[in-house]
Amino acid sequence: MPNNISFYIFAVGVLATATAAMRLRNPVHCALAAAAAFAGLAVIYFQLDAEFISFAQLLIYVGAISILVIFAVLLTRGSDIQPGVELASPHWLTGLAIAVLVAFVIAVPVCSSSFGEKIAPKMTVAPVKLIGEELMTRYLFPLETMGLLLTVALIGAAVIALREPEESEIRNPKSEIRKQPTTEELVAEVQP
Amino acid sequence: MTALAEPPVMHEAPPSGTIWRLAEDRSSFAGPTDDRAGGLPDHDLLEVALGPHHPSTHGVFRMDVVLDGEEVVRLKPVFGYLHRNHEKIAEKNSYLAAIPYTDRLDYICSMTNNWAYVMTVEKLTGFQPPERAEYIRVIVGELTRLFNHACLVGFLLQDMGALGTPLMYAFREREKILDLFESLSGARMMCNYMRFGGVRCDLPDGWIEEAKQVVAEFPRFLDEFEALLTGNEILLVRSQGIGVLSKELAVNAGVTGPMLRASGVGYDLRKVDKYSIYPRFNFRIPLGQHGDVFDRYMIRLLEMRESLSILKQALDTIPAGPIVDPKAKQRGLRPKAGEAYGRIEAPKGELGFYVVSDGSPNPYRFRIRPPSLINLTVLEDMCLGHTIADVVIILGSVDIVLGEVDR
Amino acid sequence: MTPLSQYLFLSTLLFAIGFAGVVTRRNAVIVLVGIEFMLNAANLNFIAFWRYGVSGAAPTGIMAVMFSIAIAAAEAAVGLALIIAVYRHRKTTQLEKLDTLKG
Amino acid sequence: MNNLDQIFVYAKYWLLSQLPGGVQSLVSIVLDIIAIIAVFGTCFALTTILERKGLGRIQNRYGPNRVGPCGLLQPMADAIKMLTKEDIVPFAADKVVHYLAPLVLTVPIWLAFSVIPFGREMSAIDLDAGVLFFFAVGGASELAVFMAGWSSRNKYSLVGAMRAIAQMISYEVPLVLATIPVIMLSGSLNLNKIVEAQSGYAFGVAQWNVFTPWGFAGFFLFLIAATAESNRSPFDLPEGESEIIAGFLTEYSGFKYALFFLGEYLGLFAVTALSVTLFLGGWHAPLQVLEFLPSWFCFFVKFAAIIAVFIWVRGTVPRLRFDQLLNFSWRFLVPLTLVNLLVAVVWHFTSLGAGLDQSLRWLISAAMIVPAYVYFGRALSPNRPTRIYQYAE
Amino acid sequence: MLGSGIIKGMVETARNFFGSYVSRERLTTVQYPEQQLAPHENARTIPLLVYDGDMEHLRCTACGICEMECPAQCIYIVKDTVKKSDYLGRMQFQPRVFDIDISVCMACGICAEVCPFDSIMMDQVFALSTQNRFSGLLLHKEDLAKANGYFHAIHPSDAGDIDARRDEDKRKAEAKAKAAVAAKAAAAIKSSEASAKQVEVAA
Amino acid sequence: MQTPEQIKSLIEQNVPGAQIELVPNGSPGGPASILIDSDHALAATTFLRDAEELAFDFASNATGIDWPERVIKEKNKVKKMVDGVEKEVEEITEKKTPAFLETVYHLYSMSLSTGPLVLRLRTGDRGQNNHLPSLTPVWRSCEFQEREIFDLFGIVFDGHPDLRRILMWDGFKDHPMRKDYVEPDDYEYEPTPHDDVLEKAQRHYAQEATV
Amino acid sequence: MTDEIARKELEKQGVVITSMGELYNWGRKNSIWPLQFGLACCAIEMIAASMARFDIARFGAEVFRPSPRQADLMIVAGTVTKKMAPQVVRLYNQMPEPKYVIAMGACAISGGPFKQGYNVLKGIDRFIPVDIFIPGCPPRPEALLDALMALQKKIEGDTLRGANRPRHIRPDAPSEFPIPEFGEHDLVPDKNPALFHPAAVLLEK
Repeated sequence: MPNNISFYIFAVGVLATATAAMRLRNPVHCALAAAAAFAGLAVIYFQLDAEFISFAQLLIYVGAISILVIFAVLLTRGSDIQPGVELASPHWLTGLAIAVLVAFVIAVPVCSSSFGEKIAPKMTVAPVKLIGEELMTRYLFPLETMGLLLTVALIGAAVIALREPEESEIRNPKSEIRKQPTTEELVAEVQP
Repeated sequence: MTALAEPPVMHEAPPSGTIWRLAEDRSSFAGPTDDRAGGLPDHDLLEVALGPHHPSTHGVFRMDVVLDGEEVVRLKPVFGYLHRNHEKIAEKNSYLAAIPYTDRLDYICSMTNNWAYVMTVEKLTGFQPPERAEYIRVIVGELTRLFNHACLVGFLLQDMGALGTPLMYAFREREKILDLFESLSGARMMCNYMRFGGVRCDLPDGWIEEAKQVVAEFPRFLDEFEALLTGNEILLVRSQGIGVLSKELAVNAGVTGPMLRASGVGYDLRKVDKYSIYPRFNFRIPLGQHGDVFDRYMIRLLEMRESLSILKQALDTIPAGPIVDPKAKQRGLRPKAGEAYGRIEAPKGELGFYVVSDGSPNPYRFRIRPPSLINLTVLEDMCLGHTIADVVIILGSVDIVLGEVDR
Repeated sequence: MTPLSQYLFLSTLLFAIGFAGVVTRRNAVIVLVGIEFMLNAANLNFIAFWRYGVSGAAPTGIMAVMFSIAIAAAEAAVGLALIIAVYRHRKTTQLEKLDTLKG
Repeated sequence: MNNLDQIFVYAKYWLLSQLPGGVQSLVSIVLDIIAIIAVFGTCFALTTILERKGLGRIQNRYGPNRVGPCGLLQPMADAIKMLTKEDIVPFAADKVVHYLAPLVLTVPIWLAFSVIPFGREMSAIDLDAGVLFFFAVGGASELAVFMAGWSSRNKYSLVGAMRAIAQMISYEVPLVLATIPVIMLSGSLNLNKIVEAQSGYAFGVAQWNVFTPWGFAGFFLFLIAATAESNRSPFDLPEGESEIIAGFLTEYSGFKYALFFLGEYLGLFAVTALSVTLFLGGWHAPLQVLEFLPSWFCFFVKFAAIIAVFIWVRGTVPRLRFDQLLNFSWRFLVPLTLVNLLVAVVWHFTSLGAGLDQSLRWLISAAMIVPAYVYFGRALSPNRPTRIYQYAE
Repeated sequence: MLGSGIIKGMVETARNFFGSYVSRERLTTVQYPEQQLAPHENARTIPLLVYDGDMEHLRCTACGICEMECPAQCIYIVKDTVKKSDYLGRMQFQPRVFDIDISVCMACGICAEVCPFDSIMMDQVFALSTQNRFSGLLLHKEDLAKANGYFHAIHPSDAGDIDARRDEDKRKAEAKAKAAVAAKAAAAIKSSEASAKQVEVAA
Repeated sequence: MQTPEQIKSLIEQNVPGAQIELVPNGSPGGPASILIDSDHALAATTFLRDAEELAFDFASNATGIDWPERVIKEKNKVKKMVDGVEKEVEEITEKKTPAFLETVYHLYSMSLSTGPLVLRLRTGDRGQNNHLPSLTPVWRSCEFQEREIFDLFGIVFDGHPDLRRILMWDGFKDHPMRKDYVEPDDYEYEPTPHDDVLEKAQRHYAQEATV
Repeated sequence: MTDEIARKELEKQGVVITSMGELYNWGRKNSIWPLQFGLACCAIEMIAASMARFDIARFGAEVFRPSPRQADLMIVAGTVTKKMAPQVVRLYNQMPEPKYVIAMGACAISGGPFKQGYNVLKGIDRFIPVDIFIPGCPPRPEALLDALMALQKKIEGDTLRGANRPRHIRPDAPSEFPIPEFGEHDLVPDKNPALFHPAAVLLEK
């Protein structure tokens, strides 16, 4: 089944790039791999007939968040790629063990459930219009809240990231222009 | 973008008595501090070397720029990539042999270079060029000024990223003038036309008529040029208020030519030194008020119109007669020991030659005072606080030719 | 057609990868990326359950994911701004060095 | 007439009918892809040569005219040379990323063409969220530009890439905002439906969006934003030759450079095609009397006209400075597109049985958009008095 | 109003675009290999050596003035060992070697200006590109020598003036020679007469 | 404009201790130049710039001249008693001038439209004693020109804000505009063998043969 | 022979290509993108050649690339000083193969009139291989067009196999050349002896 095969291809791709994003040394590579993982997820959403979400995922995760991450990496450059610096945190082994445990804990119920046989029903409604209608009716309040949240977040981010004025540190070279000696001063210099 | 609707209005003012007046505060002459031992903010500085191969440095010129973000905090010009030892070569060769080398100084305006040099040697020897030769010199000199300014505006727009259209139009007109030069002197660029006490050959038949036609058609080109450029909002916003040069600093730093006049100092050697036969012609000196890139651009456009007026007068009144002083000697010239400094108003500023003779057939000391180099003294002062994109157009507005800067 | 469980496994693994990244990496920016992976794993669950749910029902899963994406965007913006602000002060993004609340 | 109009559609179905049913859907996709690549590949080749020739004419010269008839084989020669040129990867460069960048740029751009209706019944996929899809795949180009600039390990490249990203992000906002009125008033994100909504003729003239006040303003705002989005002059700062050599392309040579070149032109084509679809009625003929023309012909005429305008602008204007570029987006384009949104709303509600005269609707809309234009235009550069030049005698 | 300046500029470029299809003034290209501009009579590129008649009658006398005055020092002359008679009948040296290194020559024309024998003149060829740095750019006497007819073709008025002057010189010289011959003859007659007289006296 | 003599006396009045010499100029109508001792140069030039009646605000040209040690032979016709008869005899006197480097400044006034005033400064010799005061603090226009003089002539300007080589590269050792500068031997000796080049070539190839 | 003529005729229409090698040569020769790089006086004439009167664009060569990575042709237009020479060599090294060099003007060929100068490199062929030399000071723009056509002819004549195949497809031939360094008096080395073979010296007089 082509759908099935392509799902596995993309699933493996997503997992591989996500692992790369978590394991690579250079943070820029991590960010790029993460972008690839997000794009792969978008394809999987598309296969699930959620095309609107798929495009939104591309637009926001690949087009915006990845770029933000890259900018953040570049703005904080130099702190992580020196060869001497340890990549992982000191307790990485414990962390990894917990992660495996978590995966195991979630995977067990999935295996034991009957989801394996569940087959998707045939889609009948084109969802984009539906989404719009739902947003404007049932989800109007959350939508407004989300708008507010985004606005606040944007302003907040801008305020946090604004460079604090460091007047005391910056010496403006323009204000440091040497004074031109006057005739008297020069004469005095020459004739002590 | 600007809300400026109509192109700048030109307006005549009555001639003022003084050329300029020194302000009381003289603190701005000294350059920006050269503080390698600190003094610059230490965060996020980016050092960029623009050149020597860079599309906008007009040849082989380098600027070591230190950027704070996009803002220039230090700029050191580096010269010498076209240092061709003009002075040394001229000191080894005869006086006559130096003339073709002067062509290659400011290789856009060979005629005015010739002129400055032969004028200096005339001062040294006392040769007196005849009237017709003086007229021819004025005509070719002003033609040179025309296409130099046109090309400069073209290059400036190229630096602003205009894909060469203005430059193409400028070169279209330049070709017409070069045709005139070629039929007169035999070469397009390196004319080697002037001689001590005159010029090398007389005008060919019909040359005056051709020149008159070129001069008559030129204003139409200028109008088109202005329609294309002067009102363009992008040009205005890119050039106004950029690279401001104050009067005081300009004078103290020896800036000359259109750049000085854009800063508001009406110092034009054609009026001040009254050399050659310029006092006979009626022309004006346009002055800027702001001293920024836009003023330098406008001053050049306005100067072209004045040059056209000189050309019209000169072409109408050129007398017949000899073209070279009969006393003058070209080959084997051995001036008496002495020295002379001659200077003319070249299109780029004051071009001076300083020749010291010790009585031998070659100059003992041969010095070129290049306007381009000395105008660059204030480059850093003009660029500080602007961005790299501005640096490029500020440099473009200075009008340098590396052959002259490095010699 | 792919069974639902495959999506859930994918989601589980993605979550675990993200989690592992969060707990093992030292660079704050990468930790943030790990958090985004965990969010995405949840989103995938929402979409999958919606898709395999009752046909023609209200698109609740899609709605949840939409809001989740929006919140992720806000989170990324604020989080990264914070990291940059901290970096300005401390010249590092190493998390274990950022253990005091003093600026 | 109808035959000519649908000739490509019929040809495709005839071809499919010759094949066994199992592979038909696959072959259909492949055919669509081949068609898009062939058409826009040719467009790319033609545009490069016609641009060079057109710029030549603007500049009083011929332009390339010696390779093949009238110089039309010039792009082929360029392609052969580019393909066979040595591919230099700088020693310090990040090899993998350097290699991937041109692919990441070029591949998604092709996807964008799949939702554009090039003629009646002629769009590769009829996506419900077509406009969203278009912008979503466009997002990858930012990433590609960053990858190119960063992996080259060259100051100019990095500066160029950063400029490009900042520019693309800033101009995506007005680009999308200029699209929104169209989506609002057509009630769909589906590009086919948007074209559908612009069908019909009033007094023999088509009812395109551009013939409404919000559409007219929106069209120009969209075009300006599109110019910037595709890095064309006067917004070609990322490659500003006079400042930063060739921007993020500085270290690219040979085939990879050609791919970037291709990607840039494809991006230009994509936004142009979108602008035709959104504002110029897609494949509809401009006048009722011209309806006999094949729909794809109408589409490509409009397409070519807009490309010509891009070339014309490129031959005329200098480049903006970077801060001016961002200011222009945030202080001029974004507010104006928001005002335009308002105009569209007013236009929409005045038509709903308010019984207003058509000219009055125009007047109201103009009264909103023109003062805003003048106000924001002035606010961009205050205090610029007319200059006066004096003469010293 | 914002944008008016740009639109004005665009009108200007559009005028040039459409003008290029109708007006020669707006399409100034000369398509080089097929079309060529008529060279100006004064135009100069590299030097040439003029000969009258055949190669044996180079006007050059190997005097070395051009070699000395050449600012770039690109001329190299070696005198021949035998003298030949020139157009005035005077015995002159000719150059055995006359090389010009056009990879150095700067086409200033000073050599032509200082040549007292109207021998070295300026050519108008410019398509001199070569793949060979040394042998391709060192022009020998054979490459430089051009017939007077060629010189007439490129610099008609100069050549005319020079020829007229040379003809005049030649005529004068011939007249002088004739007069000299006549005088000699007369003197010879006189002297023979005188000697005859002496003889007579002696006799 | 004041004559050089007047200017000389004006400086002497206003800058106590300044020693000024007038250097004549042999060219027709050329102005004489004034030679200032380097100790008082800065004060004198500042005075020249700031004095109301002089106002030399514009230093157009600054350059150096190299004067190596020279023997000037002067032929004088001297009346002498030779063998009791007064005869005019040509006598050759040899005058040795010591070596020095010189800088020349051409000053103009933009506000008064006067000029030029030619100003000279001389170093003690061409070796160690090659220091001169920099006039860049007085006129910015000297900045690059003095760097150039430093580069090509080797005059060290005290008080110059940024005295580095300007035309030649930093590791360069010579001062090429000096009269005794020897150029690097890098001709290929072909195909312009002029006499001096020929000679040089023969030496060069002889040398190469031995190596 | 008639074959040849017929092919020439067809080539005028710009279509007929008989082998891959010829296609390769045809593509290379018709798409020569110069490096945007001017040194001195000749650069002005080079610019003039790209301007309306002469229009180098007709040959498809108006695409002056500012970055050496995208350029095919380096027009060394003007005097190469010793201070500039390392840069020129570096730029040449940065260009991808196949790359060509035109030495435009006397100065670039041999130092020209400035040959006597102490800071002037006596010919760029001391450090990089030059394909075409254009004498003149400066050469007319037509001369540059002529040289471009000569270069095209040279490319056309390239065979891809055999002993005289062009440098860029010979594995033993270098594509990068050592960059000279600044010495105390001169460049070190002052020429690349592997590259520069002056003709036999003319020592008589």
